[in-house]
Amino acid sequence: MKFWQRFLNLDRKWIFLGIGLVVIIPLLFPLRLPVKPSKPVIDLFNRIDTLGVDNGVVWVVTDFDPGTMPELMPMTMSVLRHCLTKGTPVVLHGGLWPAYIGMAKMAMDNIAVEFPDKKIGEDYVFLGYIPGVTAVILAIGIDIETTFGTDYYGVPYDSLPMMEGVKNYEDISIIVDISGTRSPEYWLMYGQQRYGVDVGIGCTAVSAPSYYTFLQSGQFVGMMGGLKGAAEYEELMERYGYPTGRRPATVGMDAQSFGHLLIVVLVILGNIGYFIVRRGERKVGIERRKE
Amino acid sequence: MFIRRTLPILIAFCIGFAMLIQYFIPHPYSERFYDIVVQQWFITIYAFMFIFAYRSFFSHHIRKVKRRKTGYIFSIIAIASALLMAVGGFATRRGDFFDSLYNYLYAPLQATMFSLLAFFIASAAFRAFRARNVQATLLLVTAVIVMIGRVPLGDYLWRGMPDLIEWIMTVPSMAAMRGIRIGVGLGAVATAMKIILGVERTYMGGT
Amino acid sequence: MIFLLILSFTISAKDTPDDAGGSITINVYNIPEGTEQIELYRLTKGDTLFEEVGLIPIFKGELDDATVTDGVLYLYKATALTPDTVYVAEIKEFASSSPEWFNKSRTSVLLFIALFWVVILVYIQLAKKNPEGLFIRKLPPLEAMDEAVGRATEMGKPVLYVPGIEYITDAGTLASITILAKVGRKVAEYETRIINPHFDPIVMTTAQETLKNAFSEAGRPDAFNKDDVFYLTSEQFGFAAGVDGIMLRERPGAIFLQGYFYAESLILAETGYSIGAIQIAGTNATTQLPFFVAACDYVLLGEEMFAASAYISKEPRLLGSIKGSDLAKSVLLVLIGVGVIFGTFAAIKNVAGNPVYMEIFDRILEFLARTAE
Amino acid sequence: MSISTSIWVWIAALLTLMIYSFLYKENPFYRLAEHIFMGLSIGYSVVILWYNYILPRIYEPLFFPPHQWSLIFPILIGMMTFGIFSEKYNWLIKYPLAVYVAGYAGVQIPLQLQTMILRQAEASFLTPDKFTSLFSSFNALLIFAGLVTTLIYFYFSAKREHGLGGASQVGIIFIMIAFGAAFGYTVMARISLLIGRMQFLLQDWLGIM
Repeated sequence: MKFWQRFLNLDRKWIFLGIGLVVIIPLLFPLRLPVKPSKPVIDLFNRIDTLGVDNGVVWVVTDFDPGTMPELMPMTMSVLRHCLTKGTPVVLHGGLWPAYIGMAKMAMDNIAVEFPDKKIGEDYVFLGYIPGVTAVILAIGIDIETTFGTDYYGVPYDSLPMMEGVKNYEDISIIVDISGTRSPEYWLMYGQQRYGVDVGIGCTAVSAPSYYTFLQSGQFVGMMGGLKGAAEYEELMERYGYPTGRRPATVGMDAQSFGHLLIVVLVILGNIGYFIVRRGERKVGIERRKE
Repeated sequence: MFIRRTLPILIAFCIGFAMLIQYFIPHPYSERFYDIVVQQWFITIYAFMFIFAYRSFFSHHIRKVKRRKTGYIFSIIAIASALLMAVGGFATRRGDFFDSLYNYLYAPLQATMFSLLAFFIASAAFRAFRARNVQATLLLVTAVIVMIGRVPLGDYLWRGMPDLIEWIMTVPSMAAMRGIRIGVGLGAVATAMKIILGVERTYMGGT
Repeated sequence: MIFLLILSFTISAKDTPDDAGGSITINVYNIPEGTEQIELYRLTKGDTLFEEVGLIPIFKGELDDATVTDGVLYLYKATALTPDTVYVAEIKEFASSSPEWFNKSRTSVLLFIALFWVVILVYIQLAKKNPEGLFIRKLPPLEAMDEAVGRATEMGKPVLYVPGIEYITDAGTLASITILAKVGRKVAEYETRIINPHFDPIVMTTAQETLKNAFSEAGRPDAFNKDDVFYLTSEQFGFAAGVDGIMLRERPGAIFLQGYFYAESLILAETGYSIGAIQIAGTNATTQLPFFVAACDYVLLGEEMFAASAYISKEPRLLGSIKGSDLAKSVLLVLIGVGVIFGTFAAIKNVAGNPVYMEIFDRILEFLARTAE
Repeated sequence: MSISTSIWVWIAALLTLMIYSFLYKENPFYRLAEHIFMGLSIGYSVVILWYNYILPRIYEPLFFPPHQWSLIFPILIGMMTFGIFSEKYNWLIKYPLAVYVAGYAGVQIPLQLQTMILRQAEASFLTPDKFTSLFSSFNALLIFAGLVTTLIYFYFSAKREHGLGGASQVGIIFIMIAFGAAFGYTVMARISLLIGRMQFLLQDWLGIM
């Protein structure tokens, strides 16, 4: 019991060190545990994969900020790569809130480097932030040109060859909302419900559990949840021969596995210690709280 | 007394009721009204509340510097960083320099701050998450299953793991989430109604 | 199949219902087999030429022409192109658009709101007449609050009350302020000290008022120290670090984490646990509840927070709304229950192929679907 | 891959390490990084507020034709916020709060009612298509039981006796399973963030990955 008591009072720096190590070591020496795609991710991948050139544009939205970037940026990049390689026209929309445009800009800069022969305005388009949140979603259903006016760089909408004939949701094949916020619910309420456009999402692991309701009801086409979801999408990209960049999500999966394992072990050990110590205290008649 | 107490409540009633009724009137007048209130009024007032927060920030740090409180040097740094970002943004009209500040200072700092939680969650798992009763036990057991099952390791240990997780998420977990949502939703609607009726006045200082 | 072939390709146009005007809904029926695209044309009254409007999606057979002007009369024509034939359909009478003053598709929502409202008002009146008459069940976390304050007093330690990091607009923050009043009264009674750090200046001023009143009600206005209610910072992690610091320095005997929390919930709950304080948490942030349940002694789960604030204050307005919510829940349960009965019924009858039951069932589903729209 | 030569990457890496130094203990480097972050976020929001709200929504409509003079109203109401700085006039803040809080309350009621309540209830009806197989029937019934008992758990105006008590006991089981799942997912998200930062340090900065 003494041992356990001391063990429970272990300085938390050791735990911090442990977490640091189980994350760093697998990153340096990967095991490459296989990633098995789950149904929501497969559904989303297939939906985008079966799109032709003239099925309408894919509309990718970056509703996240640096706080959730590690989970959501790999998803954004995968979907963009998927579309560009296939030749499906893709629009990147810099989010419904002002703070998220920086993330879209970052993704755009990466794309420019990775796909030097794809032309902005012809193969892909970058639309900036427009205030209004739900009003913007509604406005896209009426007329995209009057809603945005220009692209992020100030090029007038009618000078963007790719957007010729793209008027409203009729010309959008799917909205892919990559989000660290409640925005998927807004796209659902105002875009999907009202205009019938398909919506697929990428979200953080924190919000994934609450979106299963909408997946089950078929309101979302598919979903990538957290870094695992991003890794599953990368896995599918790889299987079908698409470029995957450095596969940041897949590379992180081993670290994710071992990180979880350590936390599970900590929960179990902590509870074993707790019960042993508590039983001991009961015997001696000490009340736990006044220790 | 009237302008201090009664009038704000009257205004709250009028605007709240109007915004509610607006939802049921599709006529352009009603839509125009909605546009003006949401796009002009709300956003303008919202902007002022921001200004209020800025003032709190600057006055807090300036006071520290003036009084030479311990660590006032950090307050100088905070003010300087704020000015750097703001000036950088305005001077370059959100150009490359502003982008770089965002990409290489702001973004890494925010992401790192959040990632500290990974360490704290581990420490909390060890020190504070206890199966102190049946409920907490159930929570911890489910959490352990999900933690192992949602990563490739789980799939590696047992092939049925991913399906089990999908089942937990789509059946028992979803059912309860739905119930909680309905409850919280009803609570929010009831609170909103009380605000409009002026029976809930806590937000005005309880008077 | 044969029937379909002899039915001819037709078109209809009507003012789009429940809208702000400026739109006419066009439907096409009996789309010929093999149709590749359907084009829609429009003739404005007084003009001579048809102008092209756009393509009608084949799978929907419906298009809202949102480019019309209210009050102007239009004639519509649609052409369905198959590889070998062009089918043409035209409407007989002119159509026009106009805005509506009431959205009929939302009637049931309006009814629901009106009923809910009336129920709450009625219950508030009932509660005013007889506050003891409305029963609200006991909530263990609430019972534990007095005990926690008492325990802190015994140990000669202060009480820490964290009101979350949302603004005053949040229902959870409002409930937290009411709970603060209760805790404040107990603290004043026991003559101990309450520390109350804040994230938002406006919530802070409200809390100051509330605590001042609570101390007066307990008959100890002099014991209230305004400096113990203070603004910390509006930066999430800065706030968490600041509160952590307070916990480690002041070693409170009881910690109340009541309000809306985000990711910092875990940091606060863990530090609180590590200093051995009794922790009573409550939040309407469902994503943070798991951490509180795992690390705190008592937790008010989501809606329980609202109920708790009603229970404490025994105020008619709060009691009334809890009763109202409960009644709404009962109604929903009945609705879902009816859905189940009919669903099961329909499932059985569907197999037997009884169209009458299916009809009833479809009607109900339709109504509910409309309600939810 | 080798160590980065970009000054920006070095700055980002050093700031990251400064934040992590907090794990050892509170120290001046952490406080430096923390205060830089606090300052930057204020500065960033000033820029964003200006370019996205004030410039297009307030400044331009007010000072350029066609002038929207009606904007003066909300500006005056907004300015009442400053009343809070004075002991005597702090009641002024009730006006902007009344407009903002009550206005939002009005907007929120129908939306909450539809998405959070009615639609969720509707999705829970047992329709024939949910009984296609033995397993799906079982699931449908389980979801139904979970929803009903959860709702009963949050029923406050009756004593927990007889059936109600039992039902809410079952309800709390479902609730705790949902919390457990959410807990697991949140752990996952936090670890992912750490992985992201480590990837940055090992890959973009040190180039050893």
